[in-house]
Amino acid sequence: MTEIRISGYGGQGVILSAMVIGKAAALYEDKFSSLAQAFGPEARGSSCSAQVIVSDEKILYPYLVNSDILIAMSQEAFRKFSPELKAPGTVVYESELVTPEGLSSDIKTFGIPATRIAEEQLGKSIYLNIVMVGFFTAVTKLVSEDSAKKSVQSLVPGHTIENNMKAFDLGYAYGKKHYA
Amino acid sequence: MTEIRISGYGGQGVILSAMVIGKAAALYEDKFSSLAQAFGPEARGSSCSAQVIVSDEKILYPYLVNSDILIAMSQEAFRKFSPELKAPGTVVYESELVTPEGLSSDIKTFGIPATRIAEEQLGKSIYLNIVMVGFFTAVTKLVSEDSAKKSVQSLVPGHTIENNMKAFDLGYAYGKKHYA
Amino acid sequence: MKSDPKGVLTGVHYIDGDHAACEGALAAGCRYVAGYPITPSTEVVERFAARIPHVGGLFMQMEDEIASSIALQGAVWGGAKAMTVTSGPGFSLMMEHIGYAVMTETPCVFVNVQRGGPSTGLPTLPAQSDMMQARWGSHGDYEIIALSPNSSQECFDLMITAFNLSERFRTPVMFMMDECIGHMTEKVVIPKAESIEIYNRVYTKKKPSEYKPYEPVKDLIPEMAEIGKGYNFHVTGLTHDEKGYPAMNEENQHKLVGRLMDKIRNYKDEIILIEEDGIEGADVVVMSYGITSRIAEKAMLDARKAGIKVGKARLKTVWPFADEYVNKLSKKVKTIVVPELNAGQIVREVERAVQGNCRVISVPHFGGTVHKPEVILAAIKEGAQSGNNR
Amino acid sequence: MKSDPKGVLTGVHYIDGDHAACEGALAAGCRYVAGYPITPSTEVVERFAARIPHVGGLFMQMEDEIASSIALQGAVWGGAKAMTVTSGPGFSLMMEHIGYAVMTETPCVFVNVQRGGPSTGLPTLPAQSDMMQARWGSHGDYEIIALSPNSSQECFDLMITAFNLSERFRTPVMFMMDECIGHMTEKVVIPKAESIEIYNRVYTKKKPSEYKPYEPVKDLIPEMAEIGKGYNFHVTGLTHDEKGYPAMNEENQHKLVGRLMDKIRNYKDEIILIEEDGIEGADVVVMSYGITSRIAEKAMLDARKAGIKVGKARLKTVWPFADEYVNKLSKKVKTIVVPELNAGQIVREVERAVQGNCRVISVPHFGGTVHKPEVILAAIKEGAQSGNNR
Amino acid sequence: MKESKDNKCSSSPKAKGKVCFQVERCKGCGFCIEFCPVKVLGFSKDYNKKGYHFPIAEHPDKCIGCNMCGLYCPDFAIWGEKNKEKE
Amino acid sequence: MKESKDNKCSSSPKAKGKVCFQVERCKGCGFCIEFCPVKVLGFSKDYNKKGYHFPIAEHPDKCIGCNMCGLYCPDFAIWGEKNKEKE
Amino acid sequence: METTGKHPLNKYFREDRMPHMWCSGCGIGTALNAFLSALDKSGMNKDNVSVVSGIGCTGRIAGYVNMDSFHTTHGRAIPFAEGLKAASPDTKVVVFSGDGDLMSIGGNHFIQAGRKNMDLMVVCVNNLNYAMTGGQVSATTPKRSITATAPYGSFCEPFNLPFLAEAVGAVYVARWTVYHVRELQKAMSEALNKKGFSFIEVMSPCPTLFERRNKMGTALSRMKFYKENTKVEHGANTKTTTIDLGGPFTIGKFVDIEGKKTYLEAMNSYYDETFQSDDEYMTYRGLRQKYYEEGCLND
Amino acid sequence: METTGKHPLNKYFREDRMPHMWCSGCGIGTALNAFLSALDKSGMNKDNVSVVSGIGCTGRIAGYVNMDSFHTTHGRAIPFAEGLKAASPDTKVVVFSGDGDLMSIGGNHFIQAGRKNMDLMVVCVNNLNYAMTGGQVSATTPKRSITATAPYGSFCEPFNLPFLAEAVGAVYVARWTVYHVRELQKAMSEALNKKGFSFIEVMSPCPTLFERRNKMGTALSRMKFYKENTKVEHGANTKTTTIDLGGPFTIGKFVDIEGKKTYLEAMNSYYDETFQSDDEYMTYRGLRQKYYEEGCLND
Ligand SMILES: Cc1ncc(C[n+]2csc(CCOP(=O)(O)OP(=O)(O)O)c2C)c(N)n1
Ligand SMILES: Cc1ncc(C[n+]2csc(CCOP(=O)(O)OP(=O)(O)O)c2C)c(N)n1
Ligand code: SF4
Ligand code: SF4
Ligand code: SF4
Ligand code: SF4
Ligand code: SF4
Ligand code: SF4
Ligand SMILES: [Mg+2]
Ligand SMILES: [Mg+2]
Repeated sequence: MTEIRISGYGGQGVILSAMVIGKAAALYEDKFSSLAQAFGPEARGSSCSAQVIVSDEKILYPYLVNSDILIAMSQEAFRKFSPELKAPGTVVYESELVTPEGLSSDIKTFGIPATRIAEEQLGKSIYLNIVMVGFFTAVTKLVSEDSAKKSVQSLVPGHTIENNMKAFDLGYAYGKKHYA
Repeated sequence: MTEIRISGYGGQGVILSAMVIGKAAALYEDKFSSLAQAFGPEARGSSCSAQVIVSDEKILYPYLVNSDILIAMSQEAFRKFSPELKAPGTVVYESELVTPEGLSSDIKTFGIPATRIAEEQLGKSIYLNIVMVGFFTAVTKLVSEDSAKKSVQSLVPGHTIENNMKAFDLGYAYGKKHYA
Repeated sequence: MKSDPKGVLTGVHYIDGDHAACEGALAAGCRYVAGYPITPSTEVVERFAARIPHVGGLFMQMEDEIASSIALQGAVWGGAKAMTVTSGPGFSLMMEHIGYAVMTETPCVFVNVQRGGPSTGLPTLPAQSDMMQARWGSHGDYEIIALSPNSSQECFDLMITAFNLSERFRTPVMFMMDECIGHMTEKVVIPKAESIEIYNRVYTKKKPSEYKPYEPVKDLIPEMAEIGKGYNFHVTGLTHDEKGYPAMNEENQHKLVGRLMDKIRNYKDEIILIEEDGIEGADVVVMSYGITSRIAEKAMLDARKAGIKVGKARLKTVWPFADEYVNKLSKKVKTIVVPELNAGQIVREVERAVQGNCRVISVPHFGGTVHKPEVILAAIKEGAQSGNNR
Repeated sequence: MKSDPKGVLTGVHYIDGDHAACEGALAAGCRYVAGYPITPSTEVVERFAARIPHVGGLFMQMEDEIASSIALQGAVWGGAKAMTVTSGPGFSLMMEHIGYAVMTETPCVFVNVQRGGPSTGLPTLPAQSDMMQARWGSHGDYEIIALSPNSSQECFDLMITAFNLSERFRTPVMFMMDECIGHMTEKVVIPKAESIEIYNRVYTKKKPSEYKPYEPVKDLIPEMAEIGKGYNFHVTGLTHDEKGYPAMNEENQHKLVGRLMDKIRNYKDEIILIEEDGIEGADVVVMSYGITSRIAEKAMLDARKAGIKVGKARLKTVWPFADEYVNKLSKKVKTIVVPELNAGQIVREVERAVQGNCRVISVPHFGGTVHKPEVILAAIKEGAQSGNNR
Repeated sequence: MKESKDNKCSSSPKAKGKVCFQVERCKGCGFCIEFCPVKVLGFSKDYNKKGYHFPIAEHPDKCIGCNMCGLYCPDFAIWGEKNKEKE
Repeated sequence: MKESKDNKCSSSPKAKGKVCFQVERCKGCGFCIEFCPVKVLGFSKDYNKKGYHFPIAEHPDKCIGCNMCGLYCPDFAIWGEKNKEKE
Repeated sequence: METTGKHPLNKYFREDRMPHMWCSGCGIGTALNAFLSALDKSGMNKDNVSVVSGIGCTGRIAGYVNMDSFHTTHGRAIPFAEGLKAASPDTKVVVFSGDGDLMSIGGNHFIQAGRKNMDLMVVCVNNLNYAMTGGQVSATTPKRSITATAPYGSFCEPFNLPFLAEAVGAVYVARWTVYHVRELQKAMSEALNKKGFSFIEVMSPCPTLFERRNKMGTALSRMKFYKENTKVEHGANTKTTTIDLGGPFTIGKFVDIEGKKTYLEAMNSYYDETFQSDDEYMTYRGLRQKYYEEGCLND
Repeated sequence: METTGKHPLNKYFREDRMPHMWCSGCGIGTALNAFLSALDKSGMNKDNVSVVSGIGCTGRIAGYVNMDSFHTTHGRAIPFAEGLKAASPDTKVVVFSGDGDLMSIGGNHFIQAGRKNMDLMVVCVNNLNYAMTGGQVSATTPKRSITATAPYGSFCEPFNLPFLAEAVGAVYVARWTVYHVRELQKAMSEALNKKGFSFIEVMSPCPTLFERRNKMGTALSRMKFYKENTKVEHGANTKTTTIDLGGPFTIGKFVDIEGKKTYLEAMNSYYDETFQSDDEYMTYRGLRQKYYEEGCLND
């Protein structure tokens, strides 16, 4: 069982990234996966997070207890959620928004300037979440590239598929290049 | 225990007569008494009845089962409620509105033209109910004249006390005169 | 604290339960009623509307029961003792705000003069079929206090208890009458004001800076602050902390809801009122409440005449339910007979508490009138024969 | 009868319980929803609002939950299969009309995605604390059907069952989800329309002159008449006779309310759905429903690893309660453990049914999150040690 | 459905219309009597079973069958009909 | 009550007024900047702890202390004051 | 005297439930009479007309009409009717209820349904009090009126219903009294033929409670009062149609608007515009079985 | 830069609850700001002012003001406030809530309280949708607006709130936007000093939901929109104050009536007239302990 926390601030598309990962595992691989959102009206406009659990067995307990993987797209999110990481564990982070700090040594970290990549290569920072997912796929290998791409395709609006696929590829390639 | 049904049609002041009798027993004599009204929206504007139970012991069962006394101020009411009379029993009736019929022989009947008395002697037929109560008091002796009069006094609006007391006396005198 | 004589109609009266309940409320210090007419409860508010201008206070007929059930809480926070009055359909509409009163610990009284249900049912005829609703009708977990009078006199007396308990425990109290009691006229003795004990609201004497609106002070109960005195308190139906601020997480939920339930559960002994007769040595005990307890008593007396050892335990307090009491009882008797003017509601609680120790005979009745005493008598007889550990 | 393919989104999906419940309703033939937004149920109606123009039907956002809970019944009488969707506070507002649906035998579904209460409570966090309210929240006597799914998939599947039962028994069905199930995204497989069994409304084939709207025809259930076909039928929430006319007296009350309760009570076997595992030979059985049943299962698996003989009985149907089932069970096991996301609601029913035959351990939790599996595990362990006839 | 057998109509050969009664439905409000434009109606001395005085056609020959009585009656106890042959 | 320690004010000796900030409350909506009548304000390059760019006094000397910024701010993060001595 | 047939409206009410529950001289019967007469004249098939009532003396109307009829809960006739109409748009849905029901507890449903132009004919029998429960103050009770819950007289401004109805967008607004039987019948006919939210206020005596308490005499004297103290003013400014206790008031047809789309019409035209193909959106026609039968339900 | 004191309004809100929950650019904060500024200027003792809210983003206002404050249930702020005011007439009771809360679910309370001229100041933050629950259609959502439950656009007529408020008898009716901070503040001051049912509609962006879904840009661009697309017209006929999606609209003070008795004033004057002696009726002044203390409560 792998427990993943995806976090950032509102507007970064945190939930969608979580959906992509969860759906890839549940529908396009032979796995179980569940996704739970952290709700809370006090959270309006501030940090935002989702939990994905991927497992070979039926998932019974719906929430993440300790994360194996933390995807952090904001420093605040990193600060909030890094303490719940297991050791060994993994942090996948937006390298221009997050500076990982205070992690124990058996936690692997993978950074990518996803916002800039999205902005520079696709003209819109909103694709950062899918860049992150591509990167995540490459560095964690939790789901296959193929499954993840199918999942992206099924989840984004029709007219954005092309850009989102590109975003995924950019992130994936970045991961392969820097952390292969 | 004495069970009394007071009945007539809407506007005759059935409930008030019942109140007078019940209150006389409960407050001005050393008795228990309870009064229950028959409610029912289907009854709008048609016949109207109340039940008074007078007893030397605490009253537990709230409804009348079989009446010892029926006060009937309309033929419809008489027809409806005379079957529930015990034998021996008593009927006190408005003699110009009710013709007692089909009663077993051990039922005593006492009639008074209460409406006419009220109209002729007090100028208003609305006092018929208290005429009936006076009459009832005289012929049944269930409560004393004194108690009944106190009860009338306490229940009718201030400016009508005089006329109501007269009404009571008229009924009472009629009873004494015709059924002494 | 003694009652304010202005509201006390000292004397002997011949009035029905609805009227007596109104007088009880006035004697208890209730000076605000928000209500909406509904048979068979309307007489309570009609009398209040007629009486209150002379006593000093307000009756406000609202646009519906929802408005009534929240306006009364506004009035309480504004300084009044207050109640609302209704019957089945209106009671159903009040459910959301019973929860609000529980959550905000607003002392107040909800009167339900029960009639036949479900839905519009039998508007003018008696039932006792909202007893479980009184306990469970609002969403979420809570405990409630519910009292059930069985005479006009008790409509008066127990109403004072209802107000006192509501202030004592800062909780809404359900006053569960029925159409028969509400519309039955009997003698009611209203004592002098100085002999009526009133539990008055405990307003904090702390300074605003030291005051926390939801900090339990005594017996798990927080003190109220008077409006307009600079306490600047906050009241919310959200899960809140001791400051009264929204604090929406498991921890505060546990603390708050736990306390709200415990403040009643831990004081059951003080709250539960049971009228007993002939329990010692009884084979059968009839357990009932409200109008049905009178028929039950008649049946009991008849049964005794027939030589049966039968006692009564009448629940003046129906909620919180007397679990421990019933459990103890169940070890001493063969059978507990539970007649109710419903399909069998409180008997479920009895069964739960009895835990198989004795037999429980439910004597249900869907309402529209009261039980025939014979039916209860038959159950007593049956219970006397069989029973005990089955 | 098979499902109308228009409403069936055949395929494999990754959606949360709220969305799956919506798809279940569409697959069941629901074409009308009257609703009012409230967290955490809103997604159900949002999805319905988006889907229904394409499927053919209506979503009407009403001015409040009261309007929603009666508009849906209007729609049913107008020919639709319909539901309404809400959470705690809105559910409380719907109580009056749940009674109306019961009394008028209007088949429909009420969805409650439970959140923490009482009152506004914890709008975004899970609880299961409206379970008793689902049974007792409306005034008067009645029986109700309440189902509780424990996964996205089951939100879909069981919703179809809910609609089918509502039509089969002409009764409102409560679909009791919780925030956790409602907001948890999982794989959901939606089959082809032709493999989905639908129980369609039974409209009378009698001539108007022979038809009585409330005459029980089969299994105590009357047939409905289609609107506009000359039946000139009358529907009322008053106690009524077989013609549907107001008939307000004890006799009709007894007949009508008795039938309304019996039509559910007598068909418990058909209605009660329980998922069992490892009951035979178990010392301990964990009885739970909804989200809690998943935590309970985890605890059970852990307990089995520790060598404890423990089984599960998951209530997919919570109401009518499985009294007989539990009573039988209580004679075979040492302990029944009942974890719930509330202060202990259904455990009361278990205690009642158990009648002292075995030990019952309540594992309450006021909500805001789910149980820790360890807590349930501890109860299982305790139950395995002690127990049996105390 | 229970068919009332107590329907009666006025029948005056000279009249333009007739007025019909179902007296057991009547509650004696007097609307018909008051608002008959040609004052055909008056109260009976008798009571019906419910105890109400009901209307009777005191001047049946005046009736024009206008059905104003029928429109006013809250109890569906009276109605007017035009006499076909008279027109 | 937690006392914010992060209050800062502009202080330009020439200005008619000063503008004060409690930056940790700011959510970066830009209302103050846009609606300052004399365009005193601009966005900081920095983020506050919540991740928002907050306003700074780019032209403190222009400030007239009118408190329009204060009235617009939805977050009570800014306000203007007249400089007494200047009037 | 000759024995003859039936009351001409017999088929419109449930004969087996007669006599009805209303008091002697109660105006509700006359209001119902006007409605049934209008229906009779309209030539409509009554099987396609449904009556929806709330709770109250007036609310009992649903139980007397020999049509598909719904006696709902107090205050909720309108939302029930909205659902009914939505599922069965071919049915003419008539809401017939009291002032307390529609305008006190039901006020929100009234204004919201008006706003959305729900295709309902709403008839409010205004007897100035809550009669069924014994005559309490309602949202239409004039100031100074004595009622059971305002025993010394009401001191609140009542609603002026035609004004409120117009304000929330009703396409047809009229007020008549039960004295004005012909005009009332005509108004009912017009409303029966009107699409959208139409509203008729019927001023009606409640002699047993309101008139008695306020010493206004019998039902008959109240009818005469209506005759003498009303002024017909079609198209009157509804701001002026207030009612004072014992004072004269304005009656007539105040509003009659053409061409405003009903809720369902607005939805259909909006969606037809929004969605391109029938695949995406098929004009909504209702949910009665017959639509399915034509459609794809494998029934 | 010098370190200095506090925000001048600090004492009016609960500092320990800041920052508040509202999104960046949410207009609710500015509306609250205007209210607190007005209160500050009014010279009133804030201890004598209570704020009552329902549920919603706006409803959270009660939790932030440092006054006696009540966060009630959804739609029920007005009846709660009525009870509060009734028991404590010396308290200035301000209802501050959202369009969904006050005008959808709470519509009946609004019209009935207006009718009775309850002495309440009602402020409605109209962000054209139910924000708290994720942006669904409300009774004020303009036609064609996209919302969570009208994903293809709304096709229903919305309420024109100033018109409705006037129709039900409000003595003070104004509409401003959160762009119009000075005017809004002034309106709040006026309403704070007004007796009777006063109503202020505050048009406010909900950038997170309404503006985003309807592609109206940021909160700031919406503020500029308010600036450029509003026309101030005091005393405007409220029939003309409708709001279309993206269209210009009228703002200003529309109604300001003097001399209408509030509910309690009407009651007191009516009873003073009806009852002869103080024995029968003492002018009602409230139910707070102090009245008892002066009176006969043996406390
Ligand atoms: C929820 C609810 N509240 C109250 C009642 C009681 N009730 C029945 S009818 C009625 C008022 C009826 O008044 P109106 O609508 O004016 O009708 P009328 O009897 O005057 O024709 C009331 C308050 C009820 N049945 N349900
Ligand atoms: C009885 C009930 N129904 C529904 C809800 C859910 N709910 C909370 S706030 C809200 C709408 C808020 O809209 P509005 O009043 O416009 O306030 P905003 O959030 O837009 O400021 C709803 C429907 C609730 N809390 N209670
Ligand atoms: S109008 Fe009808 S009820 Fe009235 S008197 Fe004439 S026939 Fe009788
Ligand atoms: S039909 Fe016309 S004329 Fe004849 S009795 Fe009736 S109202 Fe009079
Ligand atoms: S108005 Fe307030 S929140 Fe917005 S940018 Fe300026 S200081 Fe920040
Ligand atoms: S006080 Fe006035 S001038 Fe100074 S920054 Fe603020 S808005 Fe600009
Ligand atoms: S009480 Fe009034 S409204 Fe009801 S039936 Fe009698 S007269 Fe008519
Ligand atoms: S969701 Fe909208 S109304 Fe709510 S805080 Fe955010 S911007 Fe404001
Ligand atoms: Mg009325
Ligand atoms: Mg809003």
